[in-house]
Amino acid sequence: MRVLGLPVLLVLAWWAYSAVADNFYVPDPLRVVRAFADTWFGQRLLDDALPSVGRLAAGYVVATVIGVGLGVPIGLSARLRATAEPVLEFFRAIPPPVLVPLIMLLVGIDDSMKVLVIVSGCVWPILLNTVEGVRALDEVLADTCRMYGISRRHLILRGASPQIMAGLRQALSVGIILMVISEMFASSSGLGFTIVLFQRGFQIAEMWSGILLLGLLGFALSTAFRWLERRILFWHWSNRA
Amino acid sequence: AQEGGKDKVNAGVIAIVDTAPIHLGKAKGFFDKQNIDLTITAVQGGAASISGVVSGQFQFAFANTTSLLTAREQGLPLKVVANGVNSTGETGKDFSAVLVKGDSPIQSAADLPGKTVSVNQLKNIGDTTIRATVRKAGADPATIEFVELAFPDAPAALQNGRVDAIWVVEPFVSQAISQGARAVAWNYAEATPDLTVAMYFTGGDTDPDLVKRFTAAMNESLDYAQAHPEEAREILKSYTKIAPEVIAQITLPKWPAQVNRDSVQAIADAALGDGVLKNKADIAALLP
Amino acid sequence: MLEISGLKKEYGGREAVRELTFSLDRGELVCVVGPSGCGKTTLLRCVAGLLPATAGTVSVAGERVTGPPPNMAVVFQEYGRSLFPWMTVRQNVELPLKERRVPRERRERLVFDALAAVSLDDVPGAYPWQLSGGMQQRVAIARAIAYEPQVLLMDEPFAAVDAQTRAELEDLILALWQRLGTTTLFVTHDIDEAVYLGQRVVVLSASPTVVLEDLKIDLPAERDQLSTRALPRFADLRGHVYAQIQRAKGAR
Amino acid sequence: MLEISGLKKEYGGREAVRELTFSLDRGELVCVVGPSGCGKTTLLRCVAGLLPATAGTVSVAGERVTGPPPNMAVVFQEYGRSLFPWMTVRQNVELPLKERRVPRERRERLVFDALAAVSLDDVPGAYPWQLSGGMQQRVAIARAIAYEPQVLLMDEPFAAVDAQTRAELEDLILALWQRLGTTTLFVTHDIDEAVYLGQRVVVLSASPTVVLEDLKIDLPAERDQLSTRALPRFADLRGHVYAQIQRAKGAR
Amino acid sequence: MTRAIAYGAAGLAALLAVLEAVPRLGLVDARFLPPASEILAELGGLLGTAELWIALGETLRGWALGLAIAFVAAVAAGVVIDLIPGLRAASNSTIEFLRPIPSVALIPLATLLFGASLGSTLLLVVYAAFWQVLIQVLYGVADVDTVARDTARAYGLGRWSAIRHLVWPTALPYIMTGLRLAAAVAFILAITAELVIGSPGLGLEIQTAQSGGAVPTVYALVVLTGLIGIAVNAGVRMLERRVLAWHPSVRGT
Ligand SMILES: Nc1ncnc2c1ncn2[C@@H]1O[C@H](COP(=O)(O)OP(=O)(O)OP(=O)(O)O)[C@@H](O)[C@H]1O
Ligand SMILES: Nc1ncnc2c1ncn2[C@@H]1O[C@H](COP(=O)(O)OP(=O)(O)OP(=O)(O)O)[C@@H](O)[C@H]1O
Ligand SMILES: [Mg+2]
Ligand SMILES: [Mg+2]
Repeated sequence: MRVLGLPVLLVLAWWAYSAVADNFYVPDPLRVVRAFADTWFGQRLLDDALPSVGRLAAGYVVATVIGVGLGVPIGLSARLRATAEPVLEFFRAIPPPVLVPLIMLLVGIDDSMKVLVIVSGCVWPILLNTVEGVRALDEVLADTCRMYGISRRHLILRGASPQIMAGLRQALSVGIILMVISEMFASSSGLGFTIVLFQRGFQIAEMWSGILLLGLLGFALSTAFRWLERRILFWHWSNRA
Repeated sequence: AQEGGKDKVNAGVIAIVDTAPIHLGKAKGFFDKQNIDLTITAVQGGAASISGVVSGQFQFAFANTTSLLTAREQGLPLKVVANGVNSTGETGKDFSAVLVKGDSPIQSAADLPGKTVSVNQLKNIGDTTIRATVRKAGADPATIEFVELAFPDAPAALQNGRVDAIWVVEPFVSQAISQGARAVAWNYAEATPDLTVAMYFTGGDTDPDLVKRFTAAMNESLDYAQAHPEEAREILKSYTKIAPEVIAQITLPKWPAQVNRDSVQAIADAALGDGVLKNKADIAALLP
Repeated sequence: MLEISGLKKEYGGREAVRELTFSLDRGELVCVVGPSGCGKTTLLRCVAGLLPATAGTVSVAGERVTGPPPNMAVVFQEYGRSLFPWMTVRQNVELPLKERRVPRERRERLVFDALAAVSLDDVPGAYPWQLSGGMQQRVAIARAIAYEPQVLLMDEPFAAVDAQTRAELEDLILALWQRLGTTTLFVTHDIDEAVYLGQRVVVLSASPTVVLEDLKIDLPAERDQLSTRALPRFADLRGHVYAQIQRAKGAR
Repeated sequence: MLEISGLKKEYGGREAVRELTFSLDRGELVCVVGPSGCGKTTLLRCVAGLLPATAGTVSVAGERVTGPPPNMAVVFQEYGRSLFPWMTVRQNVELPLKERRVPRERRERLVFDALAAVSLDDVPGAYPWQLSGGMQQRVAIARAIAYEPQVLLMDEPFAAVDAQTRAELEDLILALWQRLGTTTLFVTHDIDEAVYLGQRVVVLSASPTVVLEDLKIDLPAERDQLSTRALPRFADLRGHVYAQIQRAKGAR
Repeated sequence: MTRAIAYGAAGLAALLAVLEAVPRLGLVDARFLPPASEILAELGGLLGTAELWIALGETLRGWALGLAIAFVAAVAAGVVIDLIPGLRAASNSTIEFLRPIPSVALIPLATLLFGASLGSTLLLVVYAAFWQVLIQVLYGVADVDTVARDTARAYGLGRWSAIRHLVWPTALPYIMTGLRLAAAVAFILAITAELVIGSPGLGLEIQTAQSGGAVPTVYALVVLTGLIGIAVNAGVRMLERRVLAWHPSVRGT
């Protein structure tokens, strides 16, 4: 009841507003729901939603491999860290969307461009969190490993995993944003592209339905992520029952 | 709003070659003469200028024919007030072309089916006119794969072989040709004679007197630009970032004061056939 | 068995430990006490080969220590941080043996026995964070026992457990030591504890640290929380060490 | 001064404290000991009015307690969490007085005296985290003193400080209590500490909790860490309480 | 410390060297990736023009205004949600649903509602930054230590005193974290709005430079956004250091 109360209230407020204000840009919820069903239940789901999600997954995985792969050595070596830090800080500070034109120049306009745009944004939170996580490995635990001749591979990834997961979580929201942005340039399919197409064609209800779909996608992904995180970090204090 | 006897007007206009007349007209004082204090705001594309007009940010704006038809179809109360820009109508000497790499096997519009062609916006005037051109060349455009690529990015994509052909307008036509690209179709010129590519328009509830004065100033600007191409080239330096040596080379469009109704009708019909529009367009309601 | 001679440690030019020389015979249990910050942890980390000394040497069974020696186990004060939280109790105890490639059967035997010795054989599948502080420290002790070290080092292992658990753990250490005869160096700042546990008590001065006294504890070998602590001799020894440390602090 | 009668506390239907009845005269210092988890903290929170009792009453100076009474101060075990880390030592001590609208001059006097009493008058501008554990606990004590309570409650205040600091703080409490005569209820699980500090020691059973014994401590009023603890009578009392608690645990 | 700086400088130098060498050696067409020296020279030149500073001012205005609105709204919403019993549970699902909606999904809406103007930038910036701060505020106000709360009660602190002396300082580190995250996100969104919708600012400059095929200018502007990003981050960290002098994360360093 409580869980549903506020959303219901919000939808009602929307309804009331659309009925009273008769704003061209705020269609009533029923029309949006109808547009949602018409637009997304069918071919569009395969042609636009799936490729989007596929590119997001690909970019996310590549970013994870690069981020963790580079983050571990950088976190372990103080010298490497000192060398790389300013460069990393700089690249991280560049807003990923401005890289889109550059990436387009360098690799073209096909799917690899979109995946690369997603990678270029997702990799930083993962990389920096991995570096921090590895660097902040518990000293007592590290000493324990040395004393008992336990190889450090038992320690590094597991010990840094809470931080790495935090990075992955940030990367997920960055990834969704970049998925949309990459599709707003040089695209012929995808959720971002479709929404922009609706906007250009002034199909307002359809456009809202796309925004709604993106919301649902973001919500589903973050729910799935939380589930996964609970499984992986079952031992961490934040997940102890 | 009346201030010092002048109406303040904000116009949303894309910063491209096509819109030189309004900039020139402002510089020449044609708008002042009509008691209009004109501010020109650079916008990104047709959608931005249309929504700017609908939301009241702009009193007048510039958008291409297809965008206007689409918006009208969705029920937006737009009204054209002046012509914008026309094709020169001359194959080989227009401001819009489909280009291929110098060594490409594509020789003419008829070779385009089955190939990848870039346009700046899908479901807009570019793909509609290209399809019409291909049809006129006797081929079936259904198998052309259109992809979206902003004009500036297109020449590089063509060079790298990312696409088979690109549709661009000036200054990119001259630029790409000077770098070895070859034109295979002049889609504006070939699709329909004397195509009206874009127009100036306003929203539903603009003061009719103001509209009249704006139209007068605009028409004077168009005529002046048409008559003084060198001044039109010069004004480009003030609002675009096109290099001066390129400005000297580019082909300028035509700027007649009259909208070519037949060409608008032709575009509307072609768009209906391609599924860009769903219903038969009411041209009369849109045009003055 | 364990020889510390002329050990000196500077941190960034500041002398923390000036000169420590003492040794442990095979099978001895020696306690080290000293004021807070005098360098007890530093000493222990040098002995464990975790920290290079500035000067002087440590040797175990005649071998000079340069890195963690193979037959040495350490129980750290921070039990909460020395166990792997993502491993169960049994996995924690087993890991060093696995790394040493002890055959499976023998490994299981050792783990089982060690857990039984600390009365934790009923919770092998629990994770460290599901246990109380005292239980966690017992897991760390079990890990050390299962490792079968020749030398066992403990750094204030009971500093953070409550008094009752502490008494139990003290008796556990004594019982294990008597049974296994492991050479044990026990660092604490609790004088009572040092006197109660040790065969000898080494009293350190405040930093820069030297050995103030190497005191033989002449209490009966069999010790008991109530009767031993009630002995007048216990109060004597306690008072003696207390006075020494007060002196050490005052001299600072 | 402080009367606890028939106090009962259930947590979600589970009985934690069954029935506690005892009282403190004005100016008395009474220690409460009991096995871990027996409900000492629960008792104290009920007395402080921070937790409603399931049954029974607590009254202070004849007034029934329903919320935190105005003339009572509490020193919590977790000194690290009961000081506000964003305030300096002096601000921490001053805050309750400000809330009470004590005039500025008198407030400064009180804060200064309290800090002097715990020998912290040299660091009023320091933040809690710049102090050692023992010093932090002294700040908490200073805050309680400056508040000028009629009744002072302490919940295992020294559980987490090292033995030497602990001895010092114990003597500090004794000195302050003798000087100010505040009625004090001191909860601990350390039997030595209870016997050393208290005029009486109340021994609690394991949960569900009742009073096992209310023991008068017939040691000389003047106490001293070394000589008092070395007294045979001290060992007797200590042993007696220890046996009681063992019995309480066994009976569980 | 000086060693770290030396290593860092070496890292930057290596990056510049690579960026210089790659186009010069012809590994990448210099038209698409100009050498580093050319980019930096271009940047130097741009910094001398008034246009650039105006664009920069536009971007920073959108950023600062949006961030401020989002920050105030989120802190207020967070405190209200904490103060009114039951509201937290009631709003939980809504927040969890609205939060992951990528703010760029609103780009079409912003285009339609405000066109290419500050309004578009603000809509995107505020939406993106709001959630970052709100979530942190909610964590923060829920994190008040139970012992500290008992202390406040035992020593007779009133409701407002408790908020002022206990809840607010407790939540402050979280709020600062939220501010830091929000500042970065807001900057990204401000640039994105300019780039995609064409609101005035640095993003629009990049877009125009690109339309004119001025590749070195595009690179120079990208470098500039990176430098501003660093400055924004450093600025918030400095603020954090001042406000949270007592906090472990700050006092350690
Ligand atoms: N990593 C370090 N860098 C610099 N100084 C250090 C370091 N570790 C310890 N010290 C200093 O060396 C001295 C001894 O520290 P150590 O931790 O060995 O003392 P301790 O006897 O174990 O104290 P405690 O009883 O409080 O644990 C202290 O003055 C301390 O400040
Ligand atoms: N908030 C609570 N909810 C449920 N049970 C509780 C709660 N607080 C305490 N208990 C239970 O009540 C009993 C008494 O707890 P209390 O903390 O008072 O013990 P204690 O004597 O202070 O123990 P210790 O010496 O370990 O501090 C315990 O069994 C505990 O599990
Ligand atoms: Mg130590
Ligand atoms: Mg307790």
